[in-house]
Amino acid sequence: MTNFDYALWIPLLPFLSFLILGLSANKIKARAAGLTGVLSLVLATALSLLLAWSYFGAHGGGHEQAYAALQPLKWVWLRFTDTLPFEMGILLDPLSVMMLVVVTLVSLMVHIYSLGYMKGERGFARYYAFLSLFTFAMLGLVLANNIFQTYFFWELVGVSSFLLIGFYYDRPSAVAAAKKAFIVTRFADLGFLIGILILSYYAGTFDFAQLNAPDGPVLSKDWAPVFGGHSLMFWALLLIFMGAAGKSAMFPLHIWLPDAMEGPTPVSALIHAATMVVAGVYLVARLFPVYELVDYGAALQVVAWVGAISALLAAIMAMVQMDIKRVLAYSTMSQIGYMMLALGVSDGGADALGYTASLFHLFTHAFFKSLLFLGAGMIIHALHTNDLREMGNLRKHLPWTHWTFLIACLAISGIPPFSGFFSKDEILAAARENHFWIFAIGYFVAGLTAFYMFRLYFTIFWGRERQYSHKPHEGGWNMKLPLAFLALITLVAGFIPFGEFVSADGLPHHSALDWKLAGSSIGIALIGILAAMYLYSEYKQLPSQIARSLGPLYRLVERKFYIDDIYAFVAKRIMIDTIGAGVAWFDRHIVDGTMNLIGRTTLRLSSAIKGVQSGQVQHYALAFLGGALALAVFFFFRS
Amino acid sequence: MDWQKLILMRDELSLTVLLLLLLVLEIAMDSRRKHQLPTIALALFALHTALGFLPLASGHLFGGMFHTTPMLQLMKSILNIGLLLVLLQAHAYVRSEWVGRERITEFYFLLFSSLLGAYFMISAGDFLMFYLGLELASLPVAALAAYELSRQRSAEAGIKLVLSAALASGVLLLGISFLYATGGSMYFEDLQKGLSPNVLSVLGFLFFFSGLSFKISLVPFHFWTADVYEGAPISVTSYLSVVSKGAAVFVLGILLVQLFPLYADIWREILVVIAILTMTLGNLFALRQTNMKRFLAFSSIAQAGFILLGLLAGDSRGMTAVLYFVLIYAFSNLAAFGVVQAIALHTGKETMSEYEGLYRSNPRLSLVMLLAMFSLAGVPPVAGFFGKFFLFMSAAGAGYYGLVLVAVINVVISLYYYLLVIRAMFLRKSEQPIAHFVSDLPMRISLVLCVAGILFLGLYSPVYEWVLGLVL
Amino acid sequence: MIEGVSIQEIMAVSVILFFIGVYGFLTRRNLISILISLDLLLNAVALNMAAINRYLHPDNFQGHFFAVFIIAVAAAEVAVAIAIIVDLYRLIHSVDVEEVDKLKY
Amino acid sequence: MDILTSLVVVPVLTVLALFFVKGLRQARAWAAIGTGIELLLAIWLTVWYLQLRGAGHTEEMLFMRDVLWFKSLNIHYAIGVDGISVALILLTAIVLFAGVFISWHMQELSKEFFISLIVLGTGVFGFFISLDLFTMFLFYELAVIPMYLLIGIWGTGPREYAAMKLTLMLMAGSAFLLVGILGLYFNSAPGGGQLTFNILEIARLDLPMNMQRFLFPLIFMGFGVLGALFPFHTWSPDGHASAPTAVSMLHAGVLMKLGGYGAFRVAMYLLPAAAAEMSWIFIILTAISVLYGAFGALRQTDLKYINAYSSVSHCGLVLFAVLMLNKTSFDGAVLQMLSHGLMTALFFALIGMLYERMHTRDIYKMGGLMKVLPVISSVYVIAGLASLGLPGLSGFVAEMTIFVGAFQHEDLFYRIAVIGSVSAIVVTAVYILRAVGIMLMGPLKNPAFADLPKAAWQERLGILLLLVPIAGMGLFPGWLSEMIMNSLDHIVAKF
Amino acid sequence: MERLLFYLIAASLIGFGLLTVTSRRILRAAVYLFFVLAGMAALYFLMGYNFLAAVQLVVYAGGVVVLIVFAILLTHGIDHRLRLAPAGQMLAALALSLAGIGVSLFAIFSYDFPKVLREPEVEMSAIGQQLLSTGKNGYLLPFEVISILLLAVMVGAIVIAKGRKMKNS
Repeated sequence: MTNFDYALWIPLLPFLSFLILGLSANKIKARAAGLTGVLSLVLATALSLLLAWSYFGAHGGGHEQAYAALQPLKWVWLRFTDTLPFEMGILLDPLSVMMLVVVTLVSLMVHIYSLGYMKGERGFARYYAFLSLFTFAMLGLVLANNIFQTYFFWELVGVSSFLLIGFYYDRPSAVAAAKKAFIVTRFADLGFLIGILILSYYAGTFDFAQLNAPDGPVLSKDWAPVFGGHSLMFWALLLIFMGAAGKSAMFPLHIWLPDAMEGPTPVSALIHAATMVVAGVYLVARLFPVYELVDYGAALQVVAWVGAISALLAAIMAMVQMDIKRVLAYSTMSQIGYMMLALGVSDGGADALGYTASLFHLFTHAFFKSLLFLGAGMIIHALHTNDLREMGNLRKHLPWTHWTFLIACLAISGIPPFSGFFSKDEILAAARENHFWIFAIGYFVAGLTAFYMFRLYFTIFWGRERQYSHKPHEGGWNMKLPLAFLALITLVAGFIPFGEFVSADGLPHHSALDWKLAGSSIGIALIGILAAMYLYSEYKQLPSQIARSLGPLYRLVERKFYIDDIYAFVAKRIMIDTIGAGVAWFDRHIVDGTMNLIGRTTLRLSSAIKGVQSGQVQHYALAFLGGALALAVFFFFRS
Repeated sequence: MDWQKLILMRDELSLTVLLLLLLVLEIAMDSRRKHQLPTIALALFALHTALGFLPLASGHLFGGMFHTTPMLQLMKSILNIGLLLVLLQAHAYVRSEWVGRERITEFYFLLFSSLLGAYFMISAGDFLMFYLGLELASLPVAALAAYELSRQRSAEAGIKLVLSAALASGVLLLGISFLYATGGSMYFEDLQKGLSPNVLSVLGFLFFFSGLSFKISLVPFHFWTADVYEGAPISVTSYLSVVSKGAAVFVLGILLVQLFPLYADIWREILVVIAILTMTLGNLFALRQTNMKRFLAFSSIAQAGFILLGLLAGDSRGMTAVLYFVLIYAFSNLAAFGVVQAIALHTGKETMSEYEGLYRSNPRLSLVMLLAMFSLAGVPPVAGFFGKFFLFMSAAGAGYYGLVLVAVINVVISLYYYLLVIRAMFLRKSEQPIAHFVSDLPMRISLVLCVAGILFLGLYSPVYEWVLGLVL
Repeated sequence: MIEGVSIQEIMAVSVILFFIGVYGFLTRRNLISILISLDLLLNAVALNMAAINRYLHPDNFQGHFFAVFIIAVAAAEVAVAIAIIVDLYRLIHSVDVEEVDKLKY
Repeated sequence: MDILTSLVVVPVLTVLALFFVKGLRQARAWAAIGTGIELLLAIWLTVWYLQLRGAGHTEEMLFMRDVLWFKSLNIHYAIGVDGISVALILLTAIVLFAGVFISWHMQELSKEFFISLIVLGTGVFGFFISLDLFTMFLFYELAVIPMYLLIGIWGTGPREYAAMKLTLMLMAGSAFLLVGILGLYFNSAPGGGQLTFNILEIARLDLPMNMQRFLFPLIFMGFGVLGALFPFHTWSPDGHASAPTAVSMLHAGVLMKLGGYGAFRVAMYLLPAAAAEMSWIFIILTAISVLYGAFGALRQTDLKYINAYSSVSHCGLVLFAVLMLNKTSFDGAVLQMLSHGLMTALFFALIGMLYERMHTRDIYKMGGLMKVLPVISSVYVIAGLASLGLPGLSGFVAEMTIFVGAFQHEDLFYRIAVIGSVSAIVVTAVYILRAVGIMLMGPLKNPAFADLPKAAWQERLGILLLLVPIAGMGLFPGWLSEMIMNSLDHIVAKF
Repeated sequence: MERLLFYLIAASLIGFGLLTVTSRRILRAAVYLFFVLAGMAALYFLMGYNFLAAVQLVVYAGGVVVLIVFAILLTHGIDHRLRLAPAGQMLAALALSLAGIGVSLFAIFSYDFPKVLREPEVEMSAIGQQLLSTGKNGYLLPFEVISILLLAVMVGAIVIAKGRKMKNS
């Protein structure tokens, strides 16, 4: 058995980097700061690759036995009760190891890329500090061996996301976006927390291993329905999924994600494309046995539908966006919807194809989506704008970007042999087996994806040449290198026999492509691409004409289905302006008013009775005798 | 009669000697040296006070008309301390134009004879002695209240006091006559055996109680208090609020337990009602006062209401609480009056708003006032807290939790107006603050004594144990 | 003891006198007439004391002496009161009780 | 002299020393020395305490000392500490010491200021070490009274009004308390024998139920007023808003803890049966406090009001946890007291610094301060994050312990109440971020604030004193929680 | 016979009492007071308390009334007519007095007084002896105390008077 204790250093290295950068408080030189960040990540990446190598390699090839879930480290961090301690620990299983690789790799790329992208920015050290903090938190989240630890890092991830979105804190839109991101996810986390409370109360443990164990406290019992025809466990899982949906920007908790694009683009690549936003998927996958078995997978149904709807809505919204990053953001949402959908359609069967497919997609998506974002970053870096309408015919100016971007677009559209094709195809296969309508949505979305991605691609790199204030040029090696690296992965990742490593039951599975399905999905992708090509490869009036002819429908989409407005209404009008102001008013006027009234009444009373002391000695005598006689009368009548 | 037993009357005799000595001095002394008289009187009285602390046996004299016990002795000592402080504070006042050189002796003479009256009232073994003590205690004070001849307010205070007091003693006497009719004796010892609750004796008791309540300023028998306190010279007001009231409280406590044990159900009920009325109305009246003397008058009314809580239980612990409280109250209240007097004497200012910014010009005086207010309000760690706490404790011990709650809420109300004084002195700043001044030595001594009392009487528990030991 | 007259009757007389005095105290507008009412009132009590002694407890003279002392004290009271009243008159040239209200509220 | 008594004596001596010094420089030097010694004592006490516990001392209280005070009434000066009091003493010492540095430039009546501040501290220390209800009550009021002067003299805004309101309401609370304490005393010897105020002795009794029913609400409400129990919390916003910085720190940070501690140590511990029976009423009230405070903070524009309402919410959570009657939630309550104490003190310190520089506390008049005052602003953000329960900072530890613990209650009603109060974390996030967003972020709103003085050394020191424990508690809560937990067995055993 | 006399005296007492408190000429009020006091002295005589009657006449009729008359003359014109109190105050006072009378009479008449059988004669010598005795029912101490009281009151009254003269001169 290999000793995996060094796994602790994987999250710890970025944390150290964060401490160094954070405590030096911007006094550190930019170059040193960047170096610290990158170096820590290089080490962490190396460690995690080593770990993955030895973990997966331990079994050798061709084995038929499950990967062991290891807990090399575990200590009680805070003892809630003797039976319910809050532990910190490391859980190594295929899922976490895979995530470890994804997170460190993408993070490393982003760290390197940022050296160029963020060069000369104010708060460069702060940026790297936050980036390190995020990486630490994400790694901690991935390695968590119990649900409370997950929650711990879940929140940390959220806050580092907040800090990074709000990195340009003097930009009001960035501040608003950061706030929105934090508050929406916080709201979702409320569900998560309550879910944890319910789950742990009935299960008596936080530990994933125990929760997922077939003979554990959750799965060995039949939970009687108590509410709405479902058991409490179901509701707990649903609440936990609420947290997952919030982090993963699932409908209807997705509204923060497009706005989060206010953060620096590398941040979007890392957090809002590759890693943090898939934490929800990761969480559901973590608790997959529970989701699968409690109430016969009823919660999983919800997951599937939420994923499907999110995928569809996001894809639709992505078609009309004019901000390059927003298109990518919606695309992210859509793809995560895919992943959720895939998890949701994993039926209780032995091979649970959807589970593997989902995580495979997570894996591939992380790379090509961060590639897309970094490419977008390159463009923004060159043009200083996000607006598609100010772009065009950039393929000559930005060749590296162009080619890598194209690779990524093809990958996401599901064109073989790029990685996205394989994972997406598995998802569709899984969905088809399970639920027709979900499959149909997935299939349709595949076409939409191809369409809007290539809309993006053609608009940027083809189309009309614009008046650029200065000639666009690409960044240095530190920006190009990550692009190249990610593109490389995108090219080859599809051929990884993912099912060999990651599967619902831990056993290796071999998945074969179903060429019938693959063919049709390639077909719809091609249709999408061609449509986009027709509309956008050269400048035409047609797209706007179509938009105009769709009228209200178009507006509906453009206004993001008015979901943001509903939220704004609830948050601003109801929470702050009605309840908040109401409570404030109530407190000032009723509660405080009552106290003041008591005080003032006493004083008034005092003023009112002062006159009794009239200065007339006879009045005093009257009172005196009256008092004496009153006493007498009182006792006469009483006895 | 065994004349050697007259030693039991040590304090009365000593004070009488003092009185006579004053008369002799008045006659014998050169009028140019009259200004030394206050010092002499003070020294003599200090001697007398010290004498009072010497142990003395219990016993009775004159066929039971006079009796003394260590507890009564202690009560007299407490009154002595009160008067001693008053004298210290009056030292500068009596030599001011308000009194005039040729009336100094009389001032002391009247104060001492009033104290003598209080002694007899406390030590009385029958109604006659009690009545005479009462009158001896109050009539000279009426003259003292009117002492500032050129001020209408002073005369007004005097006439109000004398008329009200006479009416009160009339009612009290009517009550005594009814009690006498049913109980068959004026001697407490015999009367107690003869008394049992019936229509006439209850009426007598109620009249008697009302008359005595007048002296303690219990609501609704309190109306004279504020006017008299305001109009009288401050020394006299101090005397009234501490010594007169203290004596009356003591007597009430003694008589309720010794003479009216069979009426306990009745007087408990009355005390509850009157205590609530007194505390509450005293407080309500005090809330909006601006004149410091008048303000302190109402405050002392409210304090009297609190004292009643100690009488309720009717046991030694309650009596101890009362004695202890009065002792503390004497120090606290006289500290307040001392400051008021010092300021009035130097600046003629008596209004609360004129005290604004006092701390910045006269920090020490303000600190004394602060302590006094805190002690009166019953805030730890000063003595007033302990005094009140033990009063409440004794009432709670007798089961009067509701009353205690009312009382403590009243403490909070009272805190409001005590804080008003502190607010004026500490929080506010003034355009024309009272200029810095230094009081005369006796005043400063008295204030130091008061502060020492306020600070240590509570914390130093042997005092309480000592009082308890004497009461038992 | 007065032949044929019960104690109740005498006490009734003195009580009535007492409250006549009270009435006077409460209604007269002049400090001196208030003082007169007070004397009425105190003497009524003295009468009561003496009568009770004579009728109910004739073994000794407690009530009788009490009455004597009440009379003496009442006289003293009058002396002090008159001194103050005269002083007040000198200050405000009035003995009207309504004028004596500078101290109030 | 034993170490606990010196905790009270050192401040008293400091006060005495302060009476004789002149000028700001001397005064603050002496205050710093006195409170510094106090802090060292508190640390020493903590270490020593842990050593003793480690060495197997399992008594309920350590460092016990009992001096008969009023013999005939059986009033003792009885002191002793367990893990809970040790933790709170440490908190008090930290906040007090930091408070001195935050008030470094107290120009007006500086000597008097430090005297009052330290008198307040004396009361708090005395309260936490008391095992005798009488002394406890004495110290309780001693801690409250200086507030009047502190707010009244050195406060801002409607200071006289606020000071008066605060003092009167707190004193009114102690009125109920007093009656409750007397009730305990007179029922402390059911079989005859000597009445006592001693907490440990009363705890051994099984008081009759009807008496408990009568006393519990009195005592709980009495302490609840100081613990900002709805609807008796209204002294808090005005009081905090008007108080000078160090006073707000000490008051919200420490003094309000007296309420929670007292409610726990006296009401719950001594009257367990009534507590169990009547807790639902107060659960409702405290749950309202939690949500109400949070919602109340949403719309405030004055920083201090935001923080005051936030304190209502957080302190409500303390009482809420106390009522949940199990070990974990008790532990959480104490942790929350510590956590809230530290971070609210930090908040007020920062607000004070901001106010000193800008002479406004209106968040709408600020904006973009992050650029101008990076240290203060960053720390403000951290404090805010601690307040909304970010993991790695103290708030998370405390809140999670409370939620998990409270949720262990068997009764469904209580668990639903927990869910209700958990919801406050969202609202907390909203008001914290709102303030941060408006005040610190965005472009600089007022050009006059472009070059405000940076944080001075004493300010940084004050901040650091509070920030380090916040982070320390957030990262390594284990030992603290264990220390508290170990002291809870006796109390939990009563339920 | 005595009974008739008593009723006569009682009636005059009450009558003159009423006149005392209602007469609008103050000097007359003083005179009516004198009549009341004299009536009381008569009752004392009837009861056999001659000493008391004598004291009453000497101290009161002789001293106090004269003092009052002097005071009246000092402060009023001879034919000064008093104003009436406000009606409300009169009414209240009347009600209060009647209530007081009612309550007291109720108590007196509902109380069952014991019948005293033995009725010793009042001996002047016994009174004298008791006045100076120190034992039970001895009145030496009160006698001494009242002398101090009178002394104090005299001092008080004089001091006020003396001061006034000083100021005037």
